[in-house]
Amino acid sequence: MIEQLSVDDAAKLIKSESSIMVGGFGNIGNPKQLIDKIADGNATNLTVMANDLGTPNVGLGRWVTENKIKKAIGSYFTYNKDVARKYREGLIELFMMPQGTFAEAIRAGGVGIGGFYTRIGLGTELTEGHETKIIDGIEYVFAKALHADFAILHAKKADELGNLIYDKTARNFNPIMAMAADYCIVEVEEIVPAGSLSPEEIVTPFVFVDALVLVERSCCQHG
Amino acid sequence: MIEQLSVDDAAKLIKSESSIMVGGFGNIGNPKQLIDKIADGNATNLTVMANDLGTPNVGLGRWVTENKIKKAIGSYFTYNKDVARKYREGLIELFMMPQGTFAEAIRAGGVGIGGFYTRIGLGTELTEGHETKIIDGIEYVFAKALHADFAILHAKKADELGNLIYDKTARNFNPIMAMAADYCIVEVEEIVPAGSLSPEEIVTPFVFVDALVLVERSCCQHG
Amino acid sequence: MDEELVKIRIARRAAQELPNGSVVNLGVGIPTMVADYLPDGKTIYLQSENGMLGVGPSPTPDAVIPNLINAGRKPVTEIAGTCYFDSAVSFGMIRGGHLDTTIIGGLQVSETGDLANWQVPGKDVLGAGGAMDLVVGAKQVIVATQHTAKDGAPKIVRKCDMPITAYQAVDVLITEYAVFRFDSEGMLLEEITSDITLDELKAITPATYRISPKLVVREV
Amino acid sequence: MDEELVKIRIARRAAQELPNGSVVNLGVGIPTMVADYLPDGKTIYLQSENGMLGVGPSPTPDAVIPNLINAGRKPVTEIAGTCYFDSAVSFGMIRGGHLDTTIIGGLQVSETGDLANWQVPGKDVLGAGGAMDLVVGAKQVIVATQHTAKDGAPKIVRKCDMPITAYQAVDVLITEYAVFRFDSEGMLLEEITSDITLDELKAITPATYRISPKLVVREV
Repeated sequence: MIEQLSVDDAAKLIKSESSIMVGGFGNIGNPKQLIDKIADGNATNLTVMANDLGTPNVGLGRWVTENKIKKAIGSYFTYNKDVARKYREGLIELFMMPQGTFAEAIRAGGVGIGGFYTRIGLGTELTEGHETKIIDGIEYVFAKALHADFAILHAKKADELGNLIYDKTARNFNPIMAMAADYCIVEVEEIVPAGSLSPEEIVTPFVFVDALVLVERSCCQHG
Repeated sequence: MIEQLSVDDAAKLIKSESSIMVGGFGNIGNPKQLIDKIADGNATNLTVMANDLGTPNVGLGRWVTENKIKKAIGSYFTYNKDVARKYREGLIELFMMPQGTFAEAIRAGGVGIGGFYTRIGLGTELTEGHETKIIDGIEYVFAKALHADFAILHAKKADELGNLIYDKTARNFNPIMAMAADYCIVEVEEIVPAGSLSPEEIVTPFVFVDALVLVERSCCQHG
Repeated sequence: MDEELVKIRIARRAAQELPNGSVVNLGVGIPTMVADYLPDGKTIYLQSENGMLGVGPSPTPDAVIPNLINAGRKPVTEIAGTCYFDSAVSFGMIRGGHLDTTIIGGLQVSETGDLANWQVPGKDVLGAGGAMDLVVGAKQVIVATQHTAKDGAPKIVRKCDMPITAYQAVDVLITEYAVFRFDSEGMLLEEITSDITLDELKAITPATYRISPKLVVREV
Repeated sequence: MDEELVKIRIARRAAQELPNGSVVNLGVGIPTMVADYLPDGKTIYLQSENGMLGVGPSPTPDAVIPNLINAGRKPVTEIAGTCYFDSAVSFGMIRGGHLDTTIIGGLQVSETGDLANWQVPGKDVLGAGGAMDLVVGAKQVIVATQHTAKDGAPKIVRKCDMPITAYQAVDVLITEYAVFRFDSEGMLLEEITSDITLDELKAITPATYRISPKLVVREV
């Protein structure tokens, strides 16, 4: 059953040493208020799985500034020059994956697939040391599923059961991360009665969602 | 670019010895007119990938009656007692997979994944002789991606570009099979101008679709 | 005992196992009946593996909705909050451990929790459908079945000799006479009905099981 | 030659390569400009790997739509027929071979079609984003790049010494001076612009390449 939490209470659930998936791509579709509240809190040594780490001191960039992150797994951290500096200084550990392999590994973790074979990245630095396999004459490289303790996500709207819909390119990693964490918290701009969303348009079925955090719509306009 | 074909012309594309994915579950969400037209045609020795083979002489059951099928890959053929008889007589080859592994293998074929590891079916008859692997202490069994020459599918509505939406549980295997064939033909009840479907509600992006076959809505009511 | 009454007794007892608000997949047969015997005030959400969450009750014959069936190919209805998805998402939900419970029938259950329920000997069963996925994927597996086969043969055995659906998969086994729970030490008898003695139960149950010190005798 | 004009020349030539109606992903830089130089009457459909098919042109500054960006994080618009999907579907589309073409920049291209374009030496590039996925997944890979680096160093080389994005991945290489196509025998010069000679081209192109018997000299 879905819980409705305040931003404060939801942020407090995240403890130090947790692994946490964060939705969003280039600061679009990320749960801004949860990110900021966790930045202000005490949790540290987090393992973060996110496409990128925002921009300097914005979005997940705030977690970089506040030294919340022990290790980041994602596809492109270049947007945020603070990450490069901390990486050179050995203050943050990075695991970089091709973006599609990262997305597929999250989905795999969500749907109970242990790992999969892809041609992407074969022979490159990003798959160095990974197992390879020939399937029907084509060489593939192994990628292991990703899973996290928490997911913090953003959606446009939820119904009271927790079914979710998204807005344009703010969808990105949110639907797959919703499946791949033990506890999935979604920041939404609106909660509507069950039955208000068309059964055909629901993107994330409520069974993947554990908690909703309702935030003011005005503060969540992106772009 | 999408083609619009008549049922006749679409059915004629299917040649003997082709592999072909057919959408539907228990005769719901299957492309009834295409199935019937192919049953009436000359193509034979088909390798069919479908959840089931319909019921006796209905849906894919007609292909069983007409001896169109060399081999069927799917999850549950028991609905159709003709299949059992032909199987016992050695007239049809069957490859049976757990339903979720079958679905995932189709999706894998559609998204360029060579194969994956699942816990489902481990140690059972359905995975006899398949490779196993320990990932993080848990034993998994390998499943290889499926791919076909053709997919014949059913959707409720397409726009002129080929974007698709479905109706209720008639969705089932159609969206994943749309990705996993070289040439994807979709039987639809309505074709609307591009822009008529909400960008958020489109289930199958047009890039997966090669041809649309418009059929009378009255003849496609299921249930 | 009338077979229909036996089935109702099993379904009613299984319904008690489900926490309010849980997400459940019901197999064909007795499991399907569980939805009709939920205690007052308890809501569960049904998933159907052909791509639906929030399955409503059967429609009246004149209100059948085209394209709306459950995995048993029976017409169903929507509830407020129903959603649809494709088969890969549906089994992702199942395999990924997102269902609270699956209730499924059984041909044989072993004392280690192995389940055989897909291949009926002597019958033409061609494929397991979604049974293997459900039994491995769901967080809790409840087998709801008559205690013995129609011919009187035991179903609750030391070791399955029918083709296996999944090993060490069963969490709870509910029959018309007993409720067994499986833990790391094996099989535990937790509840027995008032119309059978422990000795009589033992006689129709070849599996080795412990008897709970808190054994409940349920009046029937 | 003015750098902006060089880029436009490359983009305009790349635009000619795209069949009408093709589905294309454009990388940042010169590739993004290709959409602005399509010949009259040609329509292409743009995919953006952050989850959009049918990307429209940039909005005017006062018409920016919240939550609508391309993978280069620039505001874009919808067209008639746009659809959105999650990142796993987006890269499924890419990896599964459903895009006709990706046009992407290059730091180095080898004579065997290897591409290096993600790790700029001496710069803090942390991750390849979607570059590897696109270059391996798309049916056709067009590299659109200036012929030499800013410092004059060759980009079209015998063997890449920068970190590789993908091996034997490039189908067409378009620079301000030349169009090369890759086939099973290696690299073939198909077109040269009228403001450079074959010898001059050779001097700035260390890679080994054949010259097409049907070599086109394009007036510029």
